[in-house]
Amino acid sequence: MTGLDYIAKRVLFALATVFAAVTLNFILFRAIPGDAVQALRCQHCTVQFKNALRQDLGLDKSKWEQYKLYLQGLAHGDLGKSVRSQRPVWDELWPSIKNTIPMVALGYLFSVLFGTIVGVVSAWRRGTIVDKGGLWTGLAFYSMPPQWLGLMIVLFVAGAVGLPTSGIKDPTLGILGDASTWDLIVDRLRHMILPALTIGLVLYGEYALIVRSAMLETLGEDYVLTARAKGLSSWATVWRHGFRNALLPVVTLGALSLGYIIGGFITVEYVFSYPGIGLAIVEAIDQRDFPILQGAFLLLAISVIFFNLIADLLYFRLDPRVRA
Amino acid sequence: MIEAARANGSAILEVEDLVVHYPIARGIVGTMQRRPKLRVHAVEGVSFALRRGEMLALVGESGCGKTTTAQTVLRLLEPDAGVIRFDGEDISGLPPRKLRSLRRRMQIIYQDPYESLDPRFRVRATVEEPLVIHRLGTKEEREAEVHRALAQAGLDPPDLFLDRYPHQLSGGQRQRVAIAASLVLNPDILVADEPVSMLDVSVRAGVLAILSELRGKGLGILMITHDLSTAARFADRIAVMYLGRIVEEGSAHDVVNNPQHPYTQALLSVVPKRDPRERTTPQILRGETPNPVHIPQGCRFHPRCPIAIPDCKEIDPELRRPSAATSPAHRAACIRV
Amino acid sequence: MSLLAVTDLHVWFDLPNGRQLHAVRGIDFTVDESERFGLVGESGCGKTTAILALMGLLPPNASVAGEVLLNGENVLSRGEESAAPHRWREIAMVFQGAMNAFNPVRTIGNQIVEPMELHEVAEGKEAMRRARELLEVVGIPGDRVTHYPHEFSGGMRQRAAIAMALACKPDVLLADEPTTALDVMVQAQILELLVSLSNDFGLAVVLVTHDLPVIAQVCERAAVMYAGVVAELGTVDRLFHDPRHPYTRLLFAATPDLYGTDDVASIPGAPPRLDRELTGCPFTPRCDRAFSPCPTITPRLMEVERGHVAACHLNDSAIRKAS
Amino acid sequence: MTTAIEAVEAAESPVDVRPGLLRSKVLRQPQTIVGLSVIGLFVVLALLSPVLAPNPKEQVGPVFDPPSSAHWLGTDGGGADMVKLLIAGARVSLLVGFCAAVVSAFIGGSIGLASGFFGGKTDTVLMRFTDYVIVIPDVPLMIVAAALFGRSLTNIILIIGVIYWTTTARLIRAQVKSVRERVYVKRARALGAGNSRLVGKHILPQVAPLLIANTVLLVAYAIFAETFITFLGLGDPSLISWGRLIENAFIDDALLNDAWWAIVPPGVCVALVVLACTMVGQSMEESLNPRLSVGHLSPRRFRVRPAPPPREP
Repeated sequence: MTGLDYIAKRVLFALATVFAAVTLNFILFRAIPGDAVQALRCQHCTVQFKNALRQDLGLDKSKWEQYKLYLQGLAHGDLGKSVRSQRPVWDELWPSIKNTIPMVALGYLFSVLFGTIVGVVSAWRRGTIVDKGGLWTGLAFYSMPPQWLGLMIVLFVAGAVGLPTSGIKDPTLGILGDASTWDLIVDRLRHMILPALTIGLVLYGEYALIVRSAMLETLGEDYVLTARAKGLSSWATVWRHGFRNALLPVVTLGALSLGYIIGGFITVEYVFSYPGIGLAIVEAIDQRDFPILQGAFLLLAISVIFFNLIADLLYFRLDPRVRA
Repeated sequence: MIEAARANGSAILEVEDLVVHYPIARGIVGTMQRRPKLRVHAVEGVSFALRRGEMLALVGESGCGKTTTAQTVLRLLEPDAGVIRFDGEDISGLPPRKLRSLRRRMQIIYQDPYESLDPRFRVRATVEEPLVIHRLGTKEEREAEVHRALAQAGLDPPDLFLDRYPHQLSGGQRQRVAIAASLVLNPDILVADEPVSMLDVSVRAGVLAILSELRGKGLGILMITHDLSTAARFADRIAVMYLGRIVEEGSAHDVVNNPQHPYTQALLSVVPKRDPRERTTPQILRGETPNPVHIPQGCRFHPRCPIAIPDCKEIDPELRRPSAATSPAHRAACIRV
Repeated sequence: MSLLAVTDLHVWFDLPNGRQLHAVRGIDFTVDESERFGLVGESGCGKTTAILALMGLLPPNASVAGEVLLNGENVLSRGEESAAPHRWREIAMVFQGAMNAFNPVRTIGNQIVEPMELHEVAEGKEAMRRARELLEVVGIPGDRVTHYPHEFSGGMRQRAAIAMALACKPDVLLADEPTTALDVMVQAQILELLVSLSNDFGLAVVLVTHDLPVIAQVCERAAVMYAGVVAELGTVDRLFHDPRHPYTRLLFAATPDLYGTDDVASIPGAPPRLDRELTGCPFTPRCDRAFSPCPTITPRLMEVERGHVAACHLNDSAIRKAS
Repeated sequence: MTTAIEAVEAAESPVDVRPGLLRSKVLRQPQTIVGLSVIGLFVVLALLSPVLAPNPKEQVGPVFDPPSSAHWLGTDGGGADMVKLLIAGARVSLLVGFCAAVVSAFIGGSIGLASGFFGGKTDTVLMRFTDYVIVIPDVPLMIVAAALFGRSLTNIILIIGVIYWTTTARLIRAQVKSVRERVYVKRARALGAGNSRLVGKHILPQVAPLLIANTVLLVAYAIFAETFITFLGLGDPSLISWGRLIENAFIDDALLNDAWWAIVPPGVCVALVVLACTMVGQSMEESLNPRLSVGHLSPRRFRVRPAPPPREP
């Protein structure tokens, strides 16, 4: 087998998984008692309206027909229509996605940076105070429910640092006079920091633990002894022979934990009323707007599959053994 | 050879033209490009016979197919072609259900004494297990059999060992327990796959002596080993394998003292001697054994052979009696001898 | 003065249960320039621990005592601090199981160059050129510096490990079971290489193995270790033809020889546990010639002839007479 | 060819489980003992909750009353005693945690065992399936499933249990595969031992400790997942769990009332139990899989000591 095989196999696998996610999505939403329309909660939802909606959504057709329609729609990028607002799901979700991406990216960056540093140093100084500190803070943040950590930050941190705890934009901004672009950016950032910090801290715990244990495992390998025998200082050994090898499991496990991360940001966005995709999911649950929920879940699933594919390809870059 | 063995009626195991291949996965890209299917030619036409009360050593370097041969003979791997005759009956196509009763009579001990015993089983349970699986004897009878087998394997007195766990035993003792567990069913043949290579030098001889003693009692032993000194010292006959074929076979004395095939000669020359005064110049073959996927045309040894002639690239030699052999049972697969 | 002189070397390990394992219990030997010295014994006799101690490559639960003089300097005087500067420049090592001696994600060349740059022997292109040369010296085409370890066979990896050990032109090469996992033909190639290195470059080689015939064929002198001490030390010729410790004699007798006709017999019993103090000669329970002083009096290494020492009461006429 | 996931697993080199291993290695570690005590304490509280907190939702004082001698942790947004609520919450949270973990361990264990033991096509199919499920984000799937299938305790347990089995399946498969290749299993197979004997006598006993360790870790995940689901208003409305207490505090605007006592304790309880389970599970896994125990690099160094005096005969 060649390296090309590896790539081909991973891409095929990703495509197959997308298909599996799509199908699962369809089955889940058709398996509920009643149908998507019945559970709808809104003021103008009369029986006539609901029946019209059923016809409109194709719910009166057979399941198989519906599946084909669903696949056809998806193939054209059509995620369906929100039953509440009657707007396409994609149009409903796109603004939320735009809000979520920078916030999660900020939190992710924070966690990867600090998690890696703490994990590496912790493993290097194994058994010392530094290690114990890293290990226990990691474990502590890892053990806290993200929504609760968010509440703790609102309760104890937000006031002290004077950052907003809700929404994405200061409602007073622009009322007293035109806000400059700079003001808008700063305001956006200020709203982003606390939710990003919450996500960052939860993930920090997870990454610090993963990196530490991957590093420890690597430092037990024979080539580390060889490196020491060659006269490398202990830091040089860690850097040149520990770090890159330890990255291999970190990349994989990091991608696999994405499902959990997403669960985290749904609740965190809810706590901070941050209008991202998580909040959209919460609102869709509340209003029983299943097409939105379905669309959001599919988008999340595809993004996780995508990042797993990225991790696999990164692995290919990092480990010459799969390139053989 | 096989005819001779059958004539005196004592061959317990006969193997004829055994072939075992493993397929290699081509991968997605390879399949799409319609690359040829590749196979590992692990065993390519091996024939030998093992008599009762005889120890035959299959000798060769790693990858030569000796372990595959042994496992296939016991039907732990499926042969692609060839005949395996056990006590006169062809077992190469026997369905698994019918094999079960035969398995009692063919036992195997493995190389690694640290992996060969269930760490949660006491010695008694390990040795008794074959009897339990085959539902033989009452509890008392089984206990007596366990005692007998342990004593036979040199764990004397057995009572000292019965209740121990493997981690309370030394490597040599573990290997003896493994031998006892295979003796308890009174097998006709025993395959010993590198039985001492993981043991300390000082205890190896003891384990080999046990095998030697068992052979004296009529057991046929097929020993797989890479160690020619051990084979020379303990086996009755030696068969040397190279890339899935037997290239030379004969009595241990003939093969060691009058080697005919150039591969055997090279192999013998690189075995370090115990006596520092016997410093011979080893005849070192360059390179490593080619991988068994692409086997050279003609004689499979010719690319590394010091005496190869152009004909060697064409002719795939058969095992036959070399002109310099002193015994009719000594055969080598080389057109130059 | 010898190139490498080991005097009264001890190594202990603290065990989790609070006990101490006295793995190396006072050994002495010297190695000269371009000499091939063997350290032979069964598993657990302390031979690997002893040579790791020569480089100061011991785990944190270890403690050492004694003197290791390398070119006249005591390597162990201040632990890691005094040991580290000597590593690879003066004393390099080939590890058991070359499979794992290389980092799988770096090229072979990169790993050979690494110590050169570290010890400022060579740098950049010059270092890579030297790496190619070294590979050629051990019989690997130089252009394979860009390959990764998994692209090498077991034998080639062991050769590459030797090339890596030669990177900084060391005086002493320690080889710990360098051929154990290899086939006889490849073993012969590696041993031939070690011999030619010591002959051609004046390299001193310390070969650690459990395989007596290998020592007999490759080394000039050897020490037979048992239970953390040297039982006998001398030229391999004397060790084989005139062993003065029963263990040496029995160990040779337990090793089958291709053309030997004598009985091959195992040594009954097992080596003692080293996590408790030993009294008397540690080999007593397995010895076929033990007599009254053996269980109580620890034998010291005595010179039985020039350059040949053994730790056995049989050689001590005073003790033999007394009992 | 290895995929990234398999390469991570390949690092596992399982150790032989021999008699007394758990007792001698696992139970000696202080972190296991602390973790087990914490879990034990909460289990006892949960079991005694009908006695200690028979009617937890009963209003006993003003809304968001701060801690006092009568109510150690004050009252919540409904004026109920926080201590009683926490004790009652322990019951549901632990129930969900343990039951869902058992469901997961059972599914994952069975799939892993079948996959590892039979190998071949069975293995390929089961692992392909597992890989699909691994990559689909688990928490959102649970949320969606909970939103669709309703809010009973059983449903939540099943949803968590049915989704969280994948890592267990992979772990158990790897272990079973390696045990299956052990010589003693091969020999028993060569002797003609049936599958039930091979699994029951040789393989399961080797795999069971790892499965138990993994189940303990799963308890932590499941308790966590319950708080997510409940926080989004998808829990059983009639039951009190720690996740629900966090939700209630949030909905009832404990933040605006500065009622930290209504928010902090349930999260601390969750964190404590999750931490305890993680500690116990990890220390068990580590002693069964001691690849972290040898380090060639340590901030501590070997020591040099004076030579012992030569012992004169």
